[in-house]
Order: sequence, then C-alpha cells, then structure tokens
Amino acid sequence: MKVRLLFFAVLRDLTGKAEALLDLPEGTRAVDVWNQLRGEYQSLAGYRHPPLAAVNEQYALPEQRLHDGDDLAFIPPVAGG
Amino acid sequence: MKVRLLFFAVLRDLTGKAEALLDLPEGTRAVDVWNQLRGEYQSLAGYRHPPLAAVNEQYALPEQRLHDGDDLAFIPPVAGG
Amino acid sequence: MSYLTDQPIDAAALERSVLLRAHGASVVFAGVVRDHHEGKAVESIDYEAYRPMAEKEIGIVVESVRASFPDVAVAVQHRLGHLVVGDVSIVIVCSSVHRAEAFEACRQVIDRIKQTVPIWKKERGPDGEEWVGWQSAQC
Amino acid sequence: MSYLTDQPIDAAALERSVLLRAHGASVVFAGVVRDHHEGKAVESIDYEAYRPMAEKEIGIVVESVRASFPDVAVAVQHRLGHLVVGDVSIVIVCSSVHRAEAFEACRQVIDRIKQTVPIWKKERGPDGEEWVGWQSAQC
Repeated sequence: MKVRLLFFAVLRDLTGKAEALLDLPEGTRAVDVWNQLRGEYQSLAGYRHPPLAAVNEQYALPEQRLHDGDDLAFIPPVAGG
Repeated sequence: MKVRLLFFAVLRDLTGKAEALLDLPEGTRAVDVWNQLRGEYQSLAGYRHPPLAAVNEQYALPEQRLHDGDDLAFIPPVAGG
Repeated sequence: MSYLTDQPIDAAALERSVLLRAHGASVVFAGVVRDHHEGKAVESIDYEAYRPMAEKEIGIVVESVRASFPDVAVAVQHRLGHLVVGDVSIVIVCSSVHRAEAFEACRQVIDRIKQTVPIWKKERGPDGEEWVGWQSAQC
Repeated sequence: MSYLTDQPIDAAALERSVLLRAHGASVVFAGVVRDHHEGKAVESIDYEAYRPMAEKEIGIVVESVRASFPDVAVAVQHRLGHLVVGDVSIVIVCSSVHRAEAFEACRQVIDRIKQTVPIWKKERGPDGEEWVGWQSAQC
C-alpha cells in the first residue's frame, strides 16, 4: 500500500525532504514508520518514542494501522502561539 | 470654618450645582453635611446612609471631622470601566 | 500622562507604549458601550469623573497591581463624555514576559477600577435616562 | 476565513469582526516575539505549520470554547513565516456581554492552541538556531 509521509519543521530539516511516498506492507503502524526513519537518520536515533502522529490531518496513536492512500505526519513538540 | 462641597453626577443633577461654599461650625463631620443636604433636597430623603465621602480627593469615613479649607465630595455608587 | 481622556482611545498606541522587547504577551481589555443594561435598551452613556481624584485612584490601582506583578507593564485610559453604543470607554493594556501574569494583572486592574474610581455613568435610552447604581443605593 | 496568515495581523479589524452591539467587553491576547527564551538571546523566529491540520485544530479549539461560553464571540489569527522581536505572532479576540467570560475564554483559547495546534518555531539568535522543544523531546 502507498502512504504519503509528510515532514515538518525539525523533521523536514533533518531529512531534507518535505514528503516521501512510501510503499508499505499491509498492517504497518505509524510507530513502524518512525522506527524505519530512526534507522535511516542518525539524528533521530535518540528519539525512541515517536512524537505525536497525525493520519489524514488528525492526531493518531502510534499503534494506529495505516491504510492505502493515508497521509502520515509526525508532529514534533508544537510551539504555536 | 469654610468647606468647599463638590457635587458630581446624580448629586449635581439633583442640586443643580457643581459646588457650594459652606460655612460650618468646628467639629462638623461629613455625615452632618449629608444630613443637611437631605433636609434641603427632598429627592435625597430616601438616602439615610450617606454615599462614600471624599475629603481632599481621598476617601473618608462619614464620621470624619472636617477642617477649614477642606474639599468635601459625596461619591455616589461608582460605575467606571 | 493622564489616565483620563475626552477623545477616542488609541488602543494600539497605548499597547506600544508599554511593550518591551522582553515581552512575549500582551493582554488588552476594552470596555465598550453596549445596547442594553439590566433589561433596558441603552443608546448612549455620559461618563463623568471627579477628575483629580479619579486620576489618583486609577494611579493607586495601577501601582498596587504593579507591586503584585513586578514583571507586568500596565497602561490605562478611561474616556469621559458622551459615548454611543460600540464606543470604547476604557482600555487596559498589560504586557509581560509570560501570559499568565498579564491576564491576571489585566483582570485585577479592571475589577478594581470598577470598584474604587470616582467615575459615573448616565445611561440614556428610549425609556429616559438614569445614573447607574443610584436608585438601588437608597436605604 | 483562514486562521493562518502570512501577513502582519490587523488586530483592530479582527476585534471589529466579532464585536456585537450587545457586547460590553473585549479581551485581546497578542503573542509577541520576545528577545529571549530559556536564557538565550532571540533575534527572530520562523513559524511553520502543517497548514490544513492547523486550521482544523484551531477550529476545534474555537468551537470547544464557544460551546463552554455560548455568549462569547471568538476570533483567532496566527501568523506564519519570518518574524522579528516585537512582531505579533497570534491575536485572539474574545468579546462578550460581560468581561468575566471574555477573559476566561481568551485564556482557554491561547492555552489550548499552544498545546494542540501543529505549529512550530525555529528560534534564531547570536548562538545559532533551534526548533523549540525538540532537544528536550529526546527519550
């Protein structure tokens, strides 16, 4: 299944990308994608627990299973206001 | 002794004056002036307790004795803001 | 600067007058003439003050709140005269490093000004005019 | 209307957009870029958002506070992009018949926006730049 992964703020800076199209096995959870990122980017190694996740512009639990066509984003600590 | 009595808001409307120069016996208190006003103005008859008083631009107790040269004002319920 | 004015209040100028580079939060309270009071329609309000005493009493409130919140800068202007519905009668600005104390200080300033400052209002509406608070002060 | 803007916020226009003739109180919160944060000098902040989600999340906050305070009108604008010290990053206006609920609603809106809305800031100063909150999120 295809999932679009969006990068914001520090995650966009660290990965150098605004988004990536992922081809994932059925049943993949948000946290699995996070762990994959930690493997790819040394600077994320210290972040064992994923930041908040958002699926299709709504907050989601790390254990949430993804579906074909989903937009996934990890939400670093917010600092609006 | 001479005391200047200032009228504001409803009291200026009721008395038709902005101020009056009073010649009072020594020892006169703020409340005595109020009772004198109640005698003069029928519309004040219902107000047995005086409003707050101010002597020389500071809040004062009704029992405060006045002195020659004082400015006295009765302060109807305030409604600023 | 006087706390009282006969002109419309320039809230933005008041805000700029207290905002420091160290401040991250500004809380502004504006009191506005509304179209009703205690069930009666209101068209306009005449604000009147015992001016020198009102200046002093607002100063007492401001100094006291500043003493409680040393990091908060406070500015106040109260307008006097004839105001119509929608006109701003008072603006209070509290700016500070953090927002919690700015909110709290602003709230205290308006609450205390309403309690102690010798300012009065005569409301005018279709049913006539009335000095607010006078009828119920009878005893 | 969008809750997000890339332009300076017109607080007066925002205030006018919600003030009704029945309203006697308007409380405005402005968040301002300040010159320091956690002991470090700050010269500018870049604000970034997950825009469609941030719009939704601000809407959720506004609707929820409106449900708690049905008499309060609420307006919010958050600015994004490059801001320098003294620039206003967010304005929240709460107007109402009485002041108590306007203060309380305004406070709740800013508190909740800071907790839940996907907006981030990169602070820049003489010592470099940093995404606020990221270092301390390590675990």
